[in-house]
Amino acid sequence: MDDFLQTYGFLIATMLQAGLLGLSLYFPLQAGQLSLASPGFYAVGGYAAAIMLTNPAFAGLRDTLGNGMFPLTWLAGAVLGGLLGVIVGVPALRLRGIYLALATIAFVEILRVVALNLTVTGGAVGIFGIPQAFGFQDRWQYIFLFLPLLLLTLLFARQLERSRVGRALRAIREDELAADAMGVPPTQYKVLAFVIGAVLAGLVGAMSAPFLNTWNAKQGTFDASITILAAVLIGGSRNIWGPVVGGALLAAVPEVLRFLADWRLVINGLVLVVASLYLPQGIVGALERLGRPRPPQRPTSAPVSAAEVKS
Amino acid sequence: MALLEIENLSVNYGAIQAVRGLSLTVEEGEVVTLIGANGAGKTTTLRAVSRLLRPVAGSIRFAGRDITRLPADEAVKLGIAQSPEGRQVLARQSVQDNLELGAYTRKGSFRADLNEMYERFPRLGERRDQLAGTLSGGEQQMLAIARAMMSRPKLLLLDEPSLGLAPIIVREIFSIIRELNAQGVTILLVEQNARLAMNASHRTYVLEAGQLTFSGNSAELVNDERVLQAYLGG
Amino acid sequence: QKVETVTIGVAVAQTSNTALLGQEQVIGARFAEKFLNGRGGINGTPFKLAFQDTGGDEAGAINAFQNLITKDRVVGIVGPTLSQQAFASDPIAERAKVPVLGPSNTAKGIPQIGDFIARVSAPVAVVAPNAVRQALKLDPKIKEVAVLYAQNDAFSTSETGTFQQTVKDQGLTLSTVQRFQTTDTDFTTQVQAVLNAKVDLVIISGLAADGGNLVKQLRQLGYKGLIIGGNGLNTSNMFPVCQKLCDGVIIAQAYSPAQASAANQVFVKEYRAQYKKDPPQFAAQAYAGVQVMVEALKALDRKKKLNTYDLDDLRVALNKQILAGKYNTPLGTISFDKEGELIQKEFYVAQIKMRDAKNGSFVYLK
Amino acid sequence: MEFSQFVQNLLNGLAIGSVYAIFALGYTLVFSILGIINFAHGAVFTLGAYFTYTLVVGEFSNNGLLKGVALFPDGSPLSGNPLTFALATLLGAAGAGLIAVLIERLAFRPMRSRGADPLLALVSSLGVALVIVNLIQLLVGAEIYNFPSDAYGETPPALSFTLGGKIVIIRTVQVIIFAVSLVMLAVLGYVIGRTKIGKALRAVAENPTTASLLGISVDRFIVITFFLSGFVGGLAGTLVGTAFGVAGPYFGVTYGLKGLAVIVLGGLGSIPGAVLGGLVIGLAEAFVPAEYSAYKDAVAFALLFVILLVRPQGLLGRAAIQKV
Amino acid sequence: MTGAGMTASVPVTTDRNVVLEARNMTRRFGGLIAVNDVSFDVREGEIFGLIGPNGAGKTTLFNLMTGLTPPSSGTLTYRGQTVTGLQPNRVAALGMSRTFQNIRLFRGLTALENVKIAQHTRTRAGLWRGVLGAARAEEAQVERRAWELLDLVGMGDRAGELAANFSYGDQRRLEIARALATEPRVLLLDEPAAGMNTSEKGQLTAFIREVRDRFDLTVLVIEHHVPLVMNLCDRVAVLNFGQLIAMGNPAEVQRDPKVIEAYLGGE
Ligand SMILES: Nc1ncnc2c1ncn2[C@@H]1O[C@H](COP(=O)(O)OP(=O)(O)OP(=O)(O)O)[C@@H](O)[C@H]1O
Ligand SMILES: Nc1ncnc2c1ncn2[C@@H]1O[C@H](COP(=O)(O)OP(=O)(O)OP(=O)(O)O)[C@@H](O)[C@H]1O
Ligand SMILES: CC(C)C[C@H](N)C(=O)O
Ligand SMILES: [Mg+2]
Ligand SMILES: [Mg+2]
Repeated sequence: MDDFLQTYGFLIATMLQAGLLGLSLYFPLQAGQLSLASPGFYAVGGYAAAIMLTNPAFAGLRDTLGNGMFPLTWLAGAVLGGLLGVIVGVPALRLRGIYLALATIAFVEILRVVALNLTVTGGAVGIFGIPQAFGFQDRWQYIFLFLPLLLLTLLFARQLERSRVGRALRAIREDELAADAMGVPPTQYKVLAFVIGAVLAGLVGAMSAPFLNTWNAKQGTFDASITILAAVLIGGSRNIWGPVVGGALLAAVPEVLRFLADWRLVINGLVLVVASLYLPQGIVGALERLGRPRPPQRPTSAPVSAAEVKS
Repeated sequence: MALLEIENLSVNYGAIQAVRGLSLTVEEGEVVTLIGANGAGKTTTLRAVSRLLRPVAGSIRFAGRDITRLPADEAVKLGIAQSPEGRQVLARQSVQDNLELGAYTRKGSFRADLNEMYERFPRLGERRDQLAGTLSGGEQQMLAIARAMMSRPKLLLLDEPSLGLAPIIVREIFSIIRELNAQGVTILLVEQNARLAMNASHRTYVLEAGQLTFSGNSAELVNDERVLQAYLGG
Repeated sequence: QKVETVTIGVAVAQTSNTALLGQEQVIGARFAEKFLNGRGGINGTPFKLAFQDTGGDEAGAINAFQNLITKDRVVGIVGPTLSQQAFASDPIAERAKVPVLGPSNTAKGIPQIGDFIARVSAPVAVVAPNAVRQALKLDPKIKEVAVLYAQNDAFSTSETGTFQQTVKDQGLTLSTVQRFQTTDTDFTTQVQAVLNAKVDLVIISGLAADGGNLVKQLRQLGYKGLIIGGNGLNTSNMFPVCQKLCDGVIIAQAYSPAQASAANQVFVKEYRAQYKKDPPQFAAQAYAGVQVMVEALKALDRKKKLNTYDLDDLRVALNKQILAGKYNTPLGTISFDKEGELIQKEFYVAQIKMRDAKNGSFVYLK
Repeated sequence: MEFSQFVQNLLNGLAIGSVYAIFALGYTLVFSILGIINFAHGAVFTLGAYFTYTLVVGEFSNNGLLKGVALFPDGSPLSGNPLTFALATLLGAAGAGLIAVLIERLAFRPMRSRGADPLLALVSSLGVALVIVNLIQLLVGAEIYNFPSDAYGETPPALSFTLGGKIVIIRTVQVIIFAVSLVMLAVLGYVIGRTKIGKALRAVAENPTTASLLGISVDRFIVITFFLSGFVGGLAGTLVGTAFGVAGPYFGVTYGLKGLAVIVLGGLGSIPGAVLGGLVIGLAEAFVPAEYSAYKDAVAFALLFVILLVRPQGLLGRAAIQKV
Repeated sequence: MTGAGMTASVPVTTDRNVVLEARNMTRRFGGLIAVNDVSFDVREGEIFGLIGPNGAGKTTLFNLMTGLTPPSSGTLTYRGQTVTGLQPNRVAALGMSRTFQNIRLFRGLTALENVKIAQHTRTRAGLWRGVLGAARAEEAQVERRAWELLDLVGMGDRAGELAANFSYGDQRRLEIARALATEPRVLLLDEPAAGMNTSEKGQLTAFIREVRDRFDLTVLVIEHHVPLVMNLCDRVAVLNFGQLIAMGNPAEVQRDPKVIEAYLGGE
C-alpha cells in the first residue's frame, strides 16, 4: 500500500488536480462559454503561492504564520484568479464559440510571456525550492488537499446546477437570445460563471506550486488549455462528473501506458481518437444513457390546477 | 405505376416511434395530401422519403426503384425535392444562391426557371442579393418552396407550404401546385390548412400517432364526419 | 529486502520536443550499460538500467522518478534532461533518499536542491566564458558583441546571463541583446538588429533547431563575423539545419572526443564503431553519469557485498560514495564537491567544420 | 523610424506572415466546411515535409526504426534539380492530402454520423496528431532533417537592395513562400468563391442536412475538402521545411497555436482571412521594436484580443446571422 | 432618440387605459426600412392583432418592442415608462413577454425546465442562497407554477421530454407556456397558430382569451390566419412595407380596400 501510494500517489493527486481544472472550465461551459483561460488563472495562482512561499519579501509573514501561510496562499490564488477573471471576462464574454476560446488563449499566452519577462516570477527558470505544504513529505499527501477541494467543488457545482442561477446558466447555453428575452441577463451570468472557474483555477494553482516543487511559465500554456478541454469533452461536458472523470483519465492514461515504452504516446493518441468516436457524449454521458433519466415528479403537495384548460 | 410506394414504413427517433407501419402510394401525376394532428408523423414521413431519416422497417420505392437505403443527395438526383418544415434556407447565402443551389443537380442553364421564380414571388426578386437568413419568416417560406421547384423534380414534397404566408401568397402557392401538377409533377403535400389542401389534391391520407387511420378521395373525405371534426374545425 | 540485481534508473526525455536531446542521452546510457557490463559490470555482476520517459514537462519527470524509485527499485537515478524538470523531480529523490546525477542540468542551483543531488554536467557559469575567451584569441579585434537567446528556455536564459557577464568582464561592448522563442523559425528581425549594430561577434543561447536556423539566417543575410553557440547548440543535430553555413561556429564544450584519457579514447572508439560518428556531449555526459554510479557501486561492493544491503541503505551509501570518489570518465577526471557540484578540470572549445551539407565535426581548438 | 527600416520591417513581416498564412490556409479550409478545428493539421503539415524528404533523400539516420533503410541505394532520382524537387514537393503534398482524407475517414466521419458534439472533433484530431507525431519519432527519430541545399537550384540565398543608403535584405525562400501563398489564395479563393463547387461547399459548410436535400453529396465534398487541406498543408510543410529545416516531429505542431490565432483573427472559414490574418500577425511581430522583442508573442496575442473585441467575427469573418 | 418634433406630431394619449404607446418607431436595415414611423396605442386588456403581408415588418416591430432589436428611432412606453433602449431581460422584467415566429425554445432542456427558467425575473435566489439550499420555498413555488403552466397548455404529462423532440405545433404551445411563466402583463404572440390545423386554431382562439382573462393580460398577436384574427382580436393594425396602413376593429379592417389589395387578395 505504501509503495502503491509512493508510486502512484503523485499520479492520483495529479488526476484529482486535473479533475479540478476540468471543473474550472466546466463552469463557464455551463453557460455555453468555451473559455480556455483556466491555465492562465492556474498559473497566476501558482505564481502567487510560489512567490509568497519563497520570496524574501514575505519572510516575515511566513515566520509569523507558519503553516497558516498555506491557506493564505490559497486565498491569494483564488482572489487573484477571480480579479483577473473579471478583468478578462467582462470584455471577452462578448465573444462567442471559438472566438471566445481564442481570446482566452490569447490571455493565457500574454500571461505566459509576461511571466517569462518578470523577475519576481523567476523569468524562464521560474521559481524553485518551494516549501512543502504542512511539511508534507510525499506527493500522495497532496491528496489531502485536492480531494476535499474536489468534493467541495462537486458539491458546489451540484447545488449550483439545481438552483435558479444554474438554470439561468443553462438557458444562456441553450439560447442566449431567448434567455435574455425570458428575463435572464446573459452578461451578468456569463461573467459569474467565468469568475467561478477563474477562482477555482487560481486556487488549484496555489495548491499546485508546492505540489510540483517548482513553478514556471510552462505551467500555463496553450497545450494545457487544450488538454483540459479534451478532458472535459472526453469525460462529458454536460454533467459535473464529466470533467472529473475526463481529467483523471487523461492524466492517468500516459502513465498507465508506461509499460508500452516507446509506443505509449502513440497508443495514448489512439485512445483519444477511439474515445471520442465511441463516446460522443463523453464517458459520463454514455453512462447516463444507460440509466434512463427519471421523469420529473410532480410536486406532491401541488394542488391540481383547477382550471385545467386544454388548448 | 405508382411513382412513390411506401410499404410498412416505421421510423424511430431513439426510443420514440414516430411512424409505425405506414403504407401509402402516390401515383404519377397525382397530388396527395397527408394530414394529421401535431406530432402525428407527417414530417417524419416526408423526411424518410427524402432519405434524411433511416427507417427501422419497411420500404420506399420510387419509380419502381427501391430507395430505402439511398443517400439523400441521390434521391434528389432521381427527382425528389422537398420544401422542408422549418424552411431550412441557407441563412448565410443570398436568395439567389439559395435558388441556384436548388438547381444543383441540373445540367445546363436554369436562368429561365430563376426568372420564373422571381416572377411568381416578386418579393424574392426584390431581395435576390439579401442573405436568406435575414428574410422575414414568410419570405423564407417562399424561398424554400421556390428552391425546391428549381430542381424540376418529378416528385415534390411540400411540408406545410402555407405556413407563415399571407393569405394572398397562400393562394399563389396553391395555384402553383395546380399548375405544376398540370405540367405532370407529382406532389405529396402535408398541410394544416386541410380544406385548401384537400381541395387541391386527388387523394388524402390521414395520419394519427404515426399510423394511417384512413384515406380516400379528397373530394369525398372533405365531407367526412371524422375529418370535419378533427381537422376542419367542425 | 536485500538488493538482488542492481538497477540504475535513467529518466530522460524520450518523447516531446525535448526528445531531440533526450535521444542522445538514451544512446549514451545504453552504451554505458553495454560497455560497462561487457567489462564485468559491478565486480563481475552485471547491472541493469531502467528507463522511464520524462517527456518534456515537470509532472512527467516526477512520475518517472516515482516509478524508478518505487517500482523499478533503482539504486540511483541519472536524469532528468532539463533543469526545470530537475527542480520538480529532484526534491522527490531527495526526500526518498535516492542519489541523482543530473546528466545535462546546467542551471544554477541544481546540486543545492539537496544532499542526494549531484550532476556530471558543468554549470554554464563555468563552461560558457571559455568560448568568449577563445573567440578573442581567434580575433583580438572584436569589440562589439550581439547576444541572442531563447527567452522561453530556462537554460538559455541562464546561460545568456553568463555570456553577457563575460562580455562585460572582457571589456567588450554589448551592442544588442535579442530574444526569441525556441519555437521560432524566422529570425529576420533579430538578424536585422544584429546587422544594424555592426557587431563582430554574435553569441547565441538556444537549442539546436532555433539556434541552427539563427546561424543559417545570420549567414544568409550577410553576417560575416564570428558566432558563438551555447550548450544547446552543442550537438550535431544542428548540422542539418544550417548545413554548410554552420561552418565556423564556436562552441564551448564540457566534453571533447579528442580528450586524451584512456577512458575517453576507448569510449570514442567503440562509439564510432557503432554509430559512425563522434559521440556528442549529451551522450558522453549520460555515459559518464552511469559510469560514475557504476564505479561508486563497485567501490561499495568491494567494501561490503551489494546483495547484503537493504535498498534504502544502499542508496544512502551510494550517495556518500559518489560524492567521495574520483572518476576517470570520457569527460576527463571528475569529482564532486560536498554539495554535489561537479569538479571538472578540462573544458574545451570547438569550432564546427562542415565537410559537406550534412556531415561535419567539432574541431577542437587549443 | 527610417524609411529603409520601415521597408525592412514590412518585408520581414510579410515573410513571417506568409509562413503563418500558408500554414493557416489548409487549417481554415477544414474549419470553413466542417466548423471544426483540426488539430491534426500541424501533423499533416509535418508529414508533407517528411514525405518530400523521403522522396528526395530516401534515408534517415540514427534514432528511429527506419535507420539504415535506404530507399534509393543509388541516390534519389528526384534530387539535385529544382524541377524534380518541385515534383517531389507535389507528390509529398499529395501524400499529405491522402493522409488527411484517411484522417477524415477514420477520425471524423464516424463521429459525424453519430451526431457528436463538433467540439469533440478537436479531441479526436488531437489524438491523431499525437499518433502521427510519435509515429514519426519512432520511425525516424526526433532529429532535424533538411532538404538538400540545392532544392531551388542556383538561386542566391538572399536578395538585397539599397534604400536611402541602407541595405534592405530578404531571404529568397521567403519570397517563394510569399508568392506560393498568394497563388494558393488565388486558386482556393477562385474555387470557393466563384465556382459551382465552391457554392456547394459553402452550402455543406452551412448546413449539411440541407445541402444533401439539395442533391449535394456531403461526404464527397468533405473528402475533397480534406484532400485540399492536406495537400495545401503538405505543400506548406515542405516549403517551410526548405526555409527552416524540418525540425523534428513537432515541427508542424508548433505552428498550431499561431495558425489558430491567424484563422481566428482573419475570420473563421474565410480563405482570404487566413492570409490577411497571417500577414497582420507577421507584421505586428516585425514591427515590435527590438528592445521589446521579448514581448513579441504577447504583442501578437494582445492584438488578436483587441481586434476581436472590436470585430468579434475576425477581420474578414461574417457576423453570425440572428434573425429573430 | 426621437426628435422632439416627431413626438410632438402625435397627440399624447390621456386615455388611462393605455398600456403601450408606440411613437414613430422606425427601423432600418441598410437601405431597407423594415418598420417605418409606426405609432399606435394598445389598451389594457385588449387583444390587439397585427397583420400584414410577408415582410411588412411585423416581427421586426415585436423585436423593437421587446428590446431584441434597437429601433433606429422612435420610442415605446409601457405604462408611462420608456421601454426602448432597455435590454430584453429588463423588458421581460417589466412585464412584457413574447413568443417567437422561428420557435426559440431551449431545445436541449426539458419542457419543465423551459418553463422554470422563464420565472427568473419573478424569483430572487442568488448564487449563495441557491448553492446553500436556502431558497427551498422559492424553488417549490417555481416548480409548482411550472407544472401548472404545462398543464394549462396540456403538456403536464410530457414535462420531462426535451423541447427539441416536440413536434412543431407542440413547440408553439410550449413557447406560450414559457412566455406566461415570466408573469407578463403584456403578451406578444408571433404567429402562434402557425403549424396548427383548423380545429386546433379554433381551440387556440379560446385558449388565448382564457389566459387573457385569467392572468389579466394585454395580448398582441401577429397572425396570418384571417378567421382567427377576425374572431379573436378586439382591434387590428395592418402593416405594409413597414407602415401602418389601417387600424380598427376587425370588420372595418377586413373591408378596407388597401388591406384587401395588399394582404387579403381579391377574388
Ligand atoms: N428530432 C426528434 N427527436 C425525437 N422525437 C422527435 C423528433 N422529431 C419529431 N419527434 C417526435 O416524433 C413524432 C412525430 O413528429 P413529426 O414532426 O413527424 O410530426 P408532424 O406530424 O410533422 O407534426 P407537426 O404538425 O407538429 O409538424 C412526434 O411525437 C415528435 O415528438
Ligand atoms: N437583419 C435584417 N437585415 C436585412 N433585412 C432584414 C433584417 N431583418 C428583417 N429584414 C427585412 O425586413 C422586412 C421585415 O421583416 P419582418 O420579419 O419584420 O417581416 P414580417 O412582417 O414579420 O413578415 P412575415 O409575415 O413573413 O413574418 C423583411 O423584408 C425582411 O427581409
Ligand atoms: C539538454 C540541455 C540543453 C539542458 C540544459 N542544459 C538544462 O539544464 O536545462
Ligand atoms: Mg411537421
Ligand atoms: Mg414575421
